[in-house]
Amino acid sequence: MTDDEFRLELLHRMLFVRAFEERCAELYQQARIRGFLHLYTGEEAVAVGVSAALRDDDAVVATYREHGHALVRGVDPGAVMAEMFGCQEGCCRGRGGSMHLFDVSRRFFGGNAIVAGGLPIAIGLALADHLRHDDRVTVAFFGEGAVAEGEFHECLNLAALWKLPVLFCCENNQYAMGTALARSESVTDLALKAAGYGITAWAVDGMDVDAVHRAASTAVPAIRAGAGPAFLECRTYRFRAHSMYDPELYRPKDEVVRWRTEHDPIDLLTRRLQAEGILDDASEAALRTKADAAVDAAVAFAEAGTPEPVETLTEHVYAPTLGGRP
Amino acid sequence: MTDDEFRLELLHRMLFVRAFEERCAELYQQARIRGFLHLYTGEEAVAVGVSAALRDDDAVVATYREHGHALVRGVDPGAVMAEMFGCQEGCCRGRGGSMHLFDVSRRFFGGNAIVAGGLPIAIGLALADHLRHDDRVTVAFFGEGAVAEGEFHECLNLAALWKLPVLFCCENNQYAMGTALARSESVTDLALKAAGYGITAWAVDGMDVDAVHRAASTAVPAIRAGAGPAFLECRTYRFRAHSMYDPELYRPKDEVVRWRTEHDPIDLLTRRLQAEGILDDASEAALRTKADAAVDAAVAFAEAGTPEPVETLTEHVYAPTLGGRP
Amino acid sequence: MREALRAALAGDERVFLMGEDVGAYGGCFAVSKGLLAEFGPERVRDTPLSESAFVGAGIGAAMAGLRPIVEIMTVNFSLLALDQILNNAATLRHMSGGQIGVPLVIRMTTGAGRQLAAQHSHSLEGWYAHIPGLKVLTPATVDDFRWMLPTALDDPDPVLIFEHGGLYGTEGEATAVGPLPIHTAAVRRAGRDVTVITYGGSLPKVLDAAEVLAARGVDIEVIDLRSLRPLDTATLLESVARTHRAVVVDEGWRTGSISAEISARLTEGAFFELDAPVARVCTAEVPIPYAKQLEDAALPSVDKVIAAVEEVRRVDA
Amino acid sequence: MREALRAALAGDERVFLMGEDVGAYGGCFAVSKGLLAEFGPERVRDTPLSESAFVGAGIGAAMAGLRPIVEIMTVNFSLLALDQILNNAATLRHMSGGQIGVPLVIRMTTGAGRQLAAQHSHSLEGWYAHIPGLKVLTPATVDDFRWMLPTALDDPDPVLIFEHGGLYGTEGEATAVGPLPIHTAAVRRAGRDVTVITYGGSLPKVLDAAEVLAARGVDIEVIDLRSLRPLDTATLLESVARTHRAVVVDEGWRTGSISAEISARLTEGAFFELDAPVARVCTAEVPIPYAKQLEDAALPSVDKVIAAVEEVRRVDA
Ligand SMILES: Cc1ncc(C[n+]2csc(CCOP(=O)(O)OP(=O)(O)O)c2C)c(N)n1
Ligand SMILES: Cc1ncc(C[n+]2csc(CCOP(=O)(O)OP(=O)(O)O)c2C)c(N)n1
Ligand SMILES: [Mg+2]
Ligand SMILES: [Mg+2]
Repeated sequence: MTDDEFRLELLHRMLFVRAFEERCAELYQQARIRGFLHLYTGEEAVAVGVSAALRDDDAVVATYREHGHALVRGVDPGAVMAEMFGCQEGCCRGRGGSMHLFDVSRRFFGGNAIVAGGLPIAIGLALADHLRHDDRVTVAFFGEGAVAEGEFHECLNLAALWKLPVLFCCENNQYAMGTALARSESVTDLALKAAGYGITAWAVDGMDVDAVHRAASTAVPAIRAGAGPAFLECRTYRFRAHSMYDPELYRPKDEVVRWRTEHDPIDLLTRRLQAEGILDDASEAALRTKADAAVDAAVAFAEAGTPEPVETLTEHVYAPTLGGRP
Repeated sequence: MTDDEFRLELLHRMLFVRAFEERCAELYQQARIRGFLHLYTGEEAVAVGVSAALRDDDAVVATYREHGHALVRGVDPGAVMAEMFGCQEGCCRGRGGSMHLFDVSRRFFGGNAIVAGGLPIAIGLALADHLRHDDRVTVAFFGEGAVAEGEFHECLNLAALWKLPVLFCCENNQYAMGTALARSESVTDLALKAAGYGITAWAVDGMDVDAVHRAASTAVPAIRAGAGPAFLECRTYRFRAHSMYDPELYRPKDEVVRWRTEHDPIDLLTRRLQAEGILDDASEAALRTKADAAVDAAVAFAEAGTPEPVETLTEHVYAPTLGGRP
Repeated sequence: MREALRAALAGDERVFLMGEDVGAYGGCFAVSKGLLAEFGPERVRDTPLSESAFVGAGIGAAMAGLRPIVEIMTVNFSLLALDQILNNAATLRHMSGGQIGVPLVIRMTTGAGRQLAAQHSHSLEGWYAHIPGLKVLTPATVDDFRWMLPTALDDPDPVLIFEHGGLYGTEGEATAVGPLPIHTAAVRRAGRDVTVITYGGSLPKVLDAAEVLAARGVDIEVIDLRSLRPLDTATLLESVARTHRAVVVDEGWRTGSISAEISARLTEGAFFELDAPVARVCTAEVPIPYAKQLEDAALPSVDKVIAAVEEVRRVDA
Repeated sequence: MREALRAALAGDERVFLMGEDVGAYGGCFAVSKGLLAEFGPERVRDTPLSESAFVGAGIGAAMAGLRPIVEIMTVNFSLLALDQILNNAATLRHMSGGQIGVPLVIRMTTGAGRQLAAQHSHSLEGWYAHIPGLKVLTPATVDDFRWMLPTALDDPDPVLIFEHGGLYGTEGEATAVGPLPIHTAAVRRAGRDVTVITYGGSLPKVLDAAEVLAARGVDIEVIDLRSLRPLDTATLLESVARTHRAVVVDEGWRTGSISAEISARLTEGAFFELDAPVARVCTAEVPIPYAKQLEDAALPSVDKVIAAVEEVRRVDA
């Protein structure tokens, strides 16, 4: 892939994630998707930029706002949608839903709905690679809200102490539900926290996929080479409510409008690629059509799915082996 | 009290704590004291130096290694000893034992045996003062092992964010049970952790009671005046085993000998006061005798105590009020 | 609940509310909407995501004489604060030989039924009821949502209030006009044939089942436990002495649920009164699945309650 | 236990041991003494005081195909890791639709009886048995200490092993010569008159009581549960069908203890076989006090077991 093709692919992935999320919002209104739904709209550049720096055998751990991460990691979009429809064709047979997408074949390890709860798992995946002398990297995505959790600190320390191959990718979208960062951290420069553990840290514009990808492309190979963990703060913004229940009382409407109009990661890359002569209107339209078509296909796949049968309720609690009587 | 008298009093307190602890060790051998027993021998300068900077209405929260803190805080030595004898004259009626000394009248709030578990309580005591606009300070003592616990970080952040009147006093005796600091923290300069929260931090020689007292005397009034929390690392060493069960496989014998002979906080102050002409042999002997006599009195008080009656077992689980049927 | 919180804050200076997003966000279920504006950020205190620290801070503040209401957004996150709850809140009075009280109220949402999947659907109130030193309340009616809180705040010991997420939508005005006792179970429907014991989110299901059963000529007595610790065993025994049959309905996983404790107590206290073994309707022993059909199959339902009642009526001693 | 650990490390490269002071210190109860020298610091891995992170790391490493043995020094500190255990270890297989297994073994010391007071004397194994997705073992004999571990390590799901602190001093050689099943209860003493069900640290007390009772002509059957989850109900029912009377002895607090679950199951499964209600001998509902006389009074004892057996024999249906 040429560099130009690569960047067009980044754009396409962002368009696809955006289209997928917007469709999810519609399906939620129609009550086809239920439970909690946390959309990634506005933050696409983070997952897209970081993931593009990974190898297929690297591992990813994410949060409940993880559709984008799953999709760009290559989890089948139809299986993701079918999951949210509660179908047996879902990537987790309907048991996980929006917040708990998994695909071991893509080394995508969730989908964790406890804030900071995925971090120890990432540490463990990396510890396994370290013990087996595998040169794989594990990326843990988490929101800036997680930084206040004790677990975050325990994990940074463990990773640094044991020189584990982990990239801590903080998606600083400035709010944890309704809590602005300055109301949850005494020091809002998150890279300083990493420094307290001797971990190399970068802060990048998380709306600029090129910048995110550049930073990740610096960090990941170093981690792979044995330099120990790194910390990447991506400054971003969520364009939508925290979840579908949120009346957004905590931030001014015009702040959202400003971010949407001035800092949209898709607009930014589109304009840049146009300016660089890599993208024209026709090819942009083609990319959008392709993204929409992929979402249509995912929805069609899910629509055609079969609800996971009630008879399977007690399956997958324990492995079916060993003749154990649970 | 003149300055000289004050420093003689510091010496006396250290002697008293030392004598108390050594007697505890004997009583443990005789099975008069049971359970876990963690002695403070070697670390006396920390509790003595910090406590001397406090007002009577300030609050103290400590760990399971807290006899010294309780004693210098003014908890009755007889009641402490009786507690370890399981007597009704004990400061906690025999329910707490060595690890859980409390005396509300001295605002001594334990005695906490979960590493880092006392820190949130200290935050809460300070929050209460903050909400009531009381200019009291809460001191939380904890070992350097606690720094790895997530709770430590949550508490530093909360205290800094809310500008609470807390002094975090880290007793860095270099080992957490058998784990040397460098094997538990990726960055062993603990003051850096505090900086990550914007908390003012000092590191002092915890074997030098003058230095500890000076640092605390700077920190405490600032906290009292509303400057927010401070962090004081006292570098010290425990002369004895972690608890009475510890075979001490993890540190060389001569390391212990070196600390005992070269860095004993009592020797240090004794020599300094002698050099300054404040202490002569006779007055030193008098102080030691006084300390021993106080310990004798405490033991005698405990010996004369009555075992807490078995009939009271279910008391003090709930308050006896409200006519609730538990 | 909002009214209860407002009254508590207005009525006692020592009361303050603390938790994640209780202020600017208005509370996860809009429970504390408007309180920030009324009482200010010191007394309606948003916290960072630090469950252990802020629950522990509530303990410390209570020790110092304040009356904190700490909100843990949902029971699912309370595990992060469990050390503080079990090792501090529940033990301090005892360890200190009675010197220290912890007059703390901890509120949290509990329960399943909204397709929130395995990590967000726990029903652990019965589990918390295992811990000496705590009190565990489970309001199920508008009156209890409104009037248990002041009693809990008056209590000198830590009180945990578990509010079932499915009940926030309950319509209706409180009929009680003052603080309600928190140590007694309530008979929500008198009946002759079978005693059905439940609490919290399962109460509406049991009352619905009672209607269906009544139409079939089966008259069940419905007892709302209200408090899981202490458990008002006397009220249960009194009822079973009349009906001779009992079913316990709760949303916890079956093994080790509070229904096991109730079954054991009824056996201990009314063995010779019982005409059939005490039956349990609990949640299937699976992490709660997301898909609606699976979640419905996992949880207690009106049909399962009816079936259990019919079953205990079939057995005869 | 040390022999079990050494054999596990020697026999399978995927196995490693991780926890606080398992290495340089030699283990809190000298359990892992010598293993560091033999297997090195990568596989006998000392951790900082970060229970949540290192237990979670064990989960992650297990997901990746290793076979970690994580030691939480004592159950008392496991509360700090409970979120990882309940929300991750126990749910991952289910949430992922069966894609992920967590073949993790977590060992911890449990129990009271050594005057360690309220924060260091918990018996929470029965509480953990409430959680679907986990298995909970409670070895009580030399054989089980030696030979449950390999079976647990072979298990594709998370297994918690609770080792009672009072049992480390047990003398004797293992008589078994290979891995033992972990899902079955064992009859430790056959008897006719009353079934006494127990596990872990209470087993020696019950066996002592059996001697005293035998001298009085009362012949009790002693069942060692060995596993609290799954519970081998079949073995219990089979015994009760012969004796018609049962006593459950466990060191948990009475309300909500595993003995409540056993009582409920026996009632459900053997109601018409029982000549007396199932009795429970549990720990008093107090935080465990330090003083010896108080702690002794709080815990199950030989005398209390004897009294409970005599009591169930007095009752008659
Ligand atoms: C331990 C825990 N506490 C509280 C919650 C409820 N909650 C869900 S998301 C969220 C905000 C998290 O914010 P952040 O980490 O910044 O991620 P974002 O949602 O902004 O992507 C909260 C409080 C939770 N899921 N887990
Ligand atoms: C949460 C927790 N984990 C483990 C323990 C067991 N433990 C007791 S003391 C201790 C070492 C603590 O070291 P440090 O904080 O440095 O204090 P020190 O004993 O050196 O004074 C450990 C691991 C505990 N009490 N609490
Ligand atoms: Mg955020
Ligand atoms: Mg130390």
